[in-house]
Amino acid sequence: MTRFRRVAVTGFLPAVLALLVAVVLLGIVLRILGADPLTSLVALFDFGETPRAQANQMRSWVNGSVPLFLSGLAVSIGFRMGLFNIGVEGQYRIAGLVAAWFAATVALPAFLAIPVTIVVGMATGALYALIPAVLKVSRGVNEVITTIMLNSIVGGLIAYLLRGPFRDPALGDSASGRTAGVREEAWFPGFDNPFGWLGMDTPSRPLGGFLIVAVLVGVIVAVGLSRTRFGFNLRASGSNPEAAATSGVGASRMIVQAMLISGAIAGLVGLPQVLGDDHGYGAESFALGFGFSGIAVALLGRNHPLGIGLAAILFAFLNRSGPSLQNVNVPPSVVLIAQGVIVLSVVIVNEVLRRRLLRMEDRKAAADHPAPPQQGAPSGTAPAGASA
Amino acid sequence: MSARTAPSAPAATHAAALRSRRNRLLLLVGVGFVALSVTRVVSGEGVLTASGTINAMVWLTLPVALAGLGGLVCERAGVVNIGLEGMMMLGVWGAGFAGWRWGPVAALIAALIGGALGGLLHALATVTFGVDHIVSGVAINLLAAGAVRFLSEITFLPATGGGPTQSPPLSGSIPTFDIPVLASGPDLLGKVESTGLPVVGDLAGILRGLLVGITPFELLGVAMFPLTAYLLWRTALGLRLRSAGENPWAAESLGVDVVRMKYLAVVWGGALAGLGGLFLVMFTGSYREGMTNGRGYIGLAAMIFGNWRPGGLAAGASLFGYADAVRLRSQNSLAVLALFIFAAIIVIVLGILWLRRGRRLPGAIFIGIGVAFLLGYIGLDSLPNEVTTLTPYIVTLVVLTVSSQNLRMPKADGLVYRKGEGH
Amino acid sequence: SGSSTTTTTTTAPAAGGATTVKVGMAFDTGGRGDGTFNDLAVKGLERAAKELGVTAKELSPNADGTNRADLLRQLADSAYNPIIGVGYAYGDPMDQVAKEYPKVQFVRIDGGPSTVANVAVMDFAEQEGSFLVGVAAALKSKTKKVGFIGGNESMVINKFGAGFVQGVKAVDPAIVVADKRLASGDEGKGFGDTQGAKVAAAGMYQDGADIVFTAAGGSFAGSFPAAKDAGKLVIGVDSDQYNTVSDATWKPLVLTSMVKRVDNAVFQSIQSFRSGGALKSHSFNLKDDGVGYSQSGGFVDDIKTQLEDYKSKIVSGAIKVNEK
Amino acid sequence: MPSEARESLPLNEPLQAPVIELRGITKRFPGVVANRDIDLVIRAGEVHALVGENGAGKSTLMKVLYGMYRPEEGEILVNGTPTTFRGPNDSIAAGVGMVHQHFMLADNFTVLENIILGSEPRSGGRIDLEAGRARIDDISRDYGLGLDPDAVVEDLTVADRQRIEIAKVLFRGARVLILDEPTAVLVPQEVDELFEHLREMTAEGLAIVFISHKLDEVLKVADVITVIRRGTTVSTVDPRSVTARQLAELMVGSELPKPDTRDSTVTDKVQLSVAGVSLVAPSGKKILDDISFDVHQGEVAGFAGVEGNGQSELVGALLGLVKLNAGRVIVDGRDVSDESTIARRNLGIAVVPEDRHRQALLLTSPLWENRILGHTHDPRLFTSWGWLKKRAAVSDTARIMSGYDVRAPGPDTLAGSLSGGNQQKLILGRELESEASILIAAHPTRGVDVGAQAAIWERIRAARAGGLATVLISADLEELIGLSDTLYVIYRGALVAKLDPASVTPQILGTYMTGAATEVSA
Ligand SMILES: Nc1ncnc2c1ncn2[C@@H]1O[C@H](COP(=O)(O)OP(=O)(O)OP(=O)(O)O)[C@@H](O)[C@H]1O
Ligand SMILES: Nc1ncnc2c1ncn2[C@@H]1O[C@H](COP(=O)(O)OP(=O)(O)OP(=O)(O)O)[C@@H](O)[C@H]1O
Ligand SMILES: [Mg+2]
Ligand SMILES: [Mg+2]
Repeated sequence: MTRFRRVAVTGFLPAVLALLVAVVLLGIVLRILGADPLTSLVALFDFGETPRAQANQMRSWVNGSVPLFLSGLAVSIGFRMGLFNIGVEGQYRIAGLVAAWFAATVALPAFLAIPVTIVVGMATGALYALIPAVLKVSRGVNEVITTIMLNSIVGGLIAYLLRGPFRDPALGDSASGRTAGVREEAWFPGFDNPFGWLGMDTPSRPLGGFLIVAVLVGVIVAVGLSRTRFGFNLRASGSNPEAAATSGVGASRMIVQAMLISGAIAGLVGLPQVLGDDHGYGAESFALGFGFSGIAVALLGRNHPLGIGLAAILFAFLNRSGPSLQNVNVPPSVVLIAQGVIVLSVVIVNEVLRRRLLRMEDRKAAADHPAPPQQGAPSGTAPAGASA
Repeated sequence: MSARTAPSAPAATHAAALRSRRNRLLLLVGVGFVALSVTRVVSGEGVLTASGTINAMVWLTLPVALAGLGGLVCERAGVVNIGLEGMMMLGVWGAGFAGWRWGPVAALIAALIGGALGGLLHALATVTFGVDHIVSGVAINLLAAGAVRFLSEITFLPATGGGPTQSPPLSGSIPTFDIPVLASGPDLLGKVESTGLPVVGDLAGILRGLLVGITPFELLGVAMFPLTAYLLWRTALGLRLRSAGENPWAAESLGVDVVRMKYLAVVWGGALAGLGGLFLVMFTGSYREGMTNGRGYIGLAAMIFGNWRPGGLAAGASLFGYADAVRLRSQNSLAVLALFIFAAIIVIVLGILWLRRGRRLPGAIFIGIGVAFLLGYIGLDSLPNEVTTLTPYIVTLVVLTVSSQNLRMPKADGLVYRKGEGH
Repeated sequence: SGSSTTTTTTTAPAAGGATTVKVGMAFDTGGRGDGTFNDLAVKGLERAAKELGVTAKELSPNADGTNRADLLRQLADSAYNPIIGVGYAYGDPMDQVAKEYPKVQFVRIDGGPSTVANVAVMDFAEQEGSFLVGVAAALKSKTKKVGFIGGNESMVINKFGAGFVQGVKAVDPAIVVADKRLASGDEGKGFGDTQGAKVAAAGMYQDGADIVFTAAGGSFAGSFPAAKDAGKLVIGVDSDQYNTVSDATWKPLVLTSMVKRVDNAVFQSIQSFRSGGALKSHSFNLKDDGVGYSQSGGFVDDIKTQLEDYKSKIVSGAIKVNEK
Repeated sequence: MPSEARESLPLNEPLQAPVIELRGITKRFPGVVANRDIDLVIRAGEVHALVGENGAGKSTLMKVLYGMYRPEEGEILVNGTPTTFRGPNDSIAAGVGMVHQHFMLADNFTVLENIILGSEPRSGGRIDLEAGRARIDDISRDYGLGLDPDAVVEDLTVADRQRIEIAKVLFRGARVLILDEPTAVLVPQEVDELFEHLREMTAEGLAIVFISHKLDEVLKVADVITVIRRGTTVSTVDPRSVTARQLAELMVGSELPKPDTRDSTVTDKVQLSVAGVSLVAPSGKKILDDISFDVHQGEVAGFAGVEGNGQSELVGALLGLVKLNAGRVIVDGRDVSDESTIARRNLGIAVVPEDRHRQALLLTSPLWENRILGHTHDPRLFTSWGWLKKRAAVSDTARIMSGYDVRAPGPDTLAGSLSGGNQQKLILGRELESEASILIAAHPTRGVDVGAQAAIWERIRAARAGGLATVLISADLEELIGLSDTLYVIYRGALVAKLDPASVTPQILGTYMTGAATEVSA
């Protein structure tokens, strides 16, 4: 069985099949709702009447998939290492705040402003992820708990920072928490006419340029995992820590490194909004929840960057279609249900197919190599003293 | 070769071991209580041991603890369950709906059913289809979040007082009673508590908190712990269930129906999580979206903290509930600040124990931390609201870090089990 | 309110029909039927539909509220004008989208000021209304102890708290006001924390407070059972909770409510847009019935004269109520 | 050959009636016919041995008899009446009990819990622990198993676990005992002891099926021997009428290989030196007790010892997997005591760990990834910048596979789908190919059939001749004696004897290994 066929069978086939399953299940849900499944499913693909509307919908679809992708990527790094980093939520929130504050207060030459800000964000996320890593390595505290606790704690931490040090000095003390506006040179540029080549109108707002960063990070992670020593070590100690340790890959070190990388990527999740849209961190409008949906995206994408990309696009598509569904009297909750149903059916279908595949492999193994041929074993003569 | 010991002796030693374990437990509880009393007296924060606080603690603890207990049952059978949050949501919604339509008892039943359904789904995915446990759990959390909103939209929205995020109030009333003489009528404990005497007053306050405003449902919830522990550790069913979590292939080779055990455990666990949800609804008298507010996860934390044991789990959950109660009941941040003294005493005692065991470094560290807490109490005259609102999380985190972590999770926990594929 | 999420109530203006206005409304998370804020907005919208014959379109954000800007864009793209965003969370999203659609009038109900020309912020002088219910609490309290429970420490909630305290102190500086926040800073989780509200309220009642004012969104649902157990009183918020409480047995617990006439704000915005086009930001206060105290149940009839007295003083500016 | 006769049984003793008869059993796995039309007759009061190379189908046949697998064809007769086993419950009820090749014990459970599991004595809803204890004490006394019902399995030696497994079977009142490779992990004394128990049991009319790769043991204990090759019975023979050599020929069509190191290649250059290494458990128990020894180039230093006496920890100490309380490890004159595992491996330490599944393989990864595991600094596989040379890795894997006779479709096959012997050969290949100067090999041929065994021994000999310094840990004493230049005995974490393999027998070794004798000769 070639690698390619393995990927095909374990990767795409399940996704397609599962989507069909999911669609059927959703149809049933919609029936119960009293909505007409068909019109609803059509509404999913309703991008609006005017060209402008369609362009905008495309934009929000693409934009929406970026943070989901980054978050999913962050989660998957930990997952590849057998670490369950629930903490992406907290990591990207604090990272978004610190990056916003940095970009608002520190003056840098134009060509440096954006890259440095991004680095600051990543570093913050990494540092916040370092806490659970250290606690796990030094005290053996389970990372699931620590990251959950740290997610809750980050809220208060941000509140404190936004009241004190990071608060926009220009704000009246009764105004709600917000950093000063990000300096112009740190504003992340976008694409004015991203869908022109599709013959579409220009959206009312440029498409977020952070998409490039996301793709870049995705490629780096993909290559890094599959083609470098570090990536191999990471996967090895993920799939069998003891064997990895015996072969020289220390678990503790890998845990710390994996969490650092995971946190660093998490640090990117909030930046499209902070640098691209809001140009600042507003306590009331900074979007939350990507950390959790990222877990689902990572699992749906089977922890592979490409899969995560597809999963993120799918999730973003569903999020985008929430309002369209409301046009046909389908409540937005259906979107959540859809995402749950899809994740569950994808993993189930995938699991079933994977078993099939392994059996095929065994069969092939046996076919290629029928029982051992008779071969004279190299024999030693008169054992030295060893006689029973 | 192995030591050939007379068969009778070890039994005794085992019993002794258990006894010493229980004794150590009692000692710890004792120290904790005295420390708390001292703290209360020194800081003068009556709220720390006020019966009202303890009573609130019970309500805040039960949902977390029951979710954790659900997780414990699942993981003892080898199924990791981070779908607890979702199962709890289903339980909460069920309780809200049935409670509104038919009253408290129906709410109880619906909560159990709601959670159990979530568990059934998890079992189907993980046991039958061999899906990764965490994957399935996450999916269930997503699914449940959507499902309850969706169900609310088709049931509560049309009803007066209901909406897509909230149910109309429970119908019927929940019977509550106080323990006579002690907690009502002459209310002896109440009198002692009001004296504010060290130790005695605190003890009275704590006891009274546990004895007033009891509902049969609370009793049921609390009873789940000894009951579950009994079932798991004293019955054949429990032994087989746990064997599915320790070494399913061994169990299978002795004719144990591992699949059935796992199904049983996960459905049972889901039902317990749902039961936890019941108390959220009953406490405030109606369903509200987002009520679970991460308690499923916290329950999981409590379970790990408790080393997959009912006793430890209950302790962990209570700690969380107590911290939450204190920060909500206290008029200002001083009560929370006072907890520094409590923490200091505990940590220092632990440090001394380490030293007595000849372990200098940890001992020194612990005592250092303790001193730091004391200085903190003396130095600070108040805590920012950000800190006080986070007390329960910070406390849990600190305790996890200082408490030794030689955990013993079930050996086959989280492994995907396929019949006849053991090695 | 029907189970449908869109209403297109068109009563074509019979005589001298002005062009029908198409109002777009984007809700806060929780959406239509949340029993408080969103429903008040709906009330104003329905009134506008009835009296002004406008057509309307409502959209709710997804559960985590990450697509607010998209909602506004969709409404704008479907040629709705004006577009009303309910809740302060529409801050940044609305300012951005408004810049993209300079010809569309955006209206934000509640929240901080906006620098964008075509965004009109309709906020409320919560401190003034809270002042009055503070006065009511002070006059009604027998134990000389009252309590305030806030959802968090955000600007809006602080206005509630500050006004309430000033009102109480205006009557009797000796009265103790307990102040508890369910969450810190601008954290939203304090608005759905019924458990927290109940525990906090119960605590206040046990410590002798006999009236508690809960300004914490949905969390108020926790204060009622606490009051009921303790046989004490609450002060409602936003809508007149004497009429809106989901449990009839709670009615007698509602001393009064600090009503925030979101419905008026919505209606008046639509009305003046229909007649005059571009809108200006406005803070709805006691003067124009944007805020006030409710009298349902007649629990404050006996002190009505004092309340009205204070009210007129505030309206006339004789009393200045601070936001903090 | 006497063995062509289907049934050539000792005629001098009266034939017992068969308790179990397997007729024409066929069992297929995806791609494999594990059993093909197998017949087997098991009589009360006799020890019936099953021999055959790896993958011959012994365990599968026994799992069929134990009701764990349903055969596609064939029938099982219990006391002459055809019976179908729907699961272990049925076979247990029919008086069949099985001790598995790989222990089937829950480590966190007590001996008691492990034994009663599945057939718990009850009083009401509760488990009647007392009854269980009493019952186990009886069994333990009757067969001298010496079990402590309340000990936690985790803390027990393999020999103890062995006895627990047997107790499990007896507890269920089995009349037919299946023992799948029970002696693989026992020292001679323990084996003899086990055989005594077996005798007692057969004397009481129990029937015993005994599977082993150690043919001399088989000849010693068996009353009847059935040879299985590639899933079918090739013959049933009388132990008194065959030699080990003949048996081996029946099994693999070749003669029985013996480990044998011929002339010494030991040089005087010390390659590995261990000085005063000690390791103490948090409980204060000494796990490694002041261990010192040197291994020269071209020397194989064998370490004999009952499992659980510190061998694993010794390996850990050499690799730097555990934090030592005292002592130094010197590789090629360089003190590596404070170096990381990877640093040591890069200095030329190769490892064949005792548990290949847990410590040496990524079962769900392809073979070529398993080949680079632990060799990520090999310039043939990675650039100095840490880039993986995938094509090179794959081709190198193919080379090793052919060189070491690893039977699998190709480098892309998943390691998990290989049989134990082939997995072991791959591991040995990757380690020896790394131009290491030191090899640490723990149980290199455990559970590996005679054919593969010979190949592996051959490789180790060759490497030794090439100047490799080898630390060999094994429970197979003949292997130790045959391959080693120097023999150490490790007992309770200490080296209690240094012996000359030329002048030592397994029995002597055994006395040291069990602490019966302690003195350091030379
Ligand atoms: N009959 C019982 N009633 C109440 N609690 C019990 C009972 N039996 C056990 N427990 C509680 O359940 C937990 C585990 O009990 P026990 O110590 O018997 O289990 P164990 O067998 O030692 O655990 P493991 O199976 O992990 O070895 C402890 O918290 C103990 O307090
Ligand atoms: N569960 C299984 N699934 C698929 N194939 C299997 C399974 N169990 C055994 N096999 C295959 O069936 C054949 C017989 O295996 P079995 O374990 O019975 O051999 P064995 O004689 O016990 O070998 P060993 O001496 O190594 O124990 C082998 O080819 C093995 O790969
Ligand atoms: Mg085998
Ligand atoms: Mg076998």
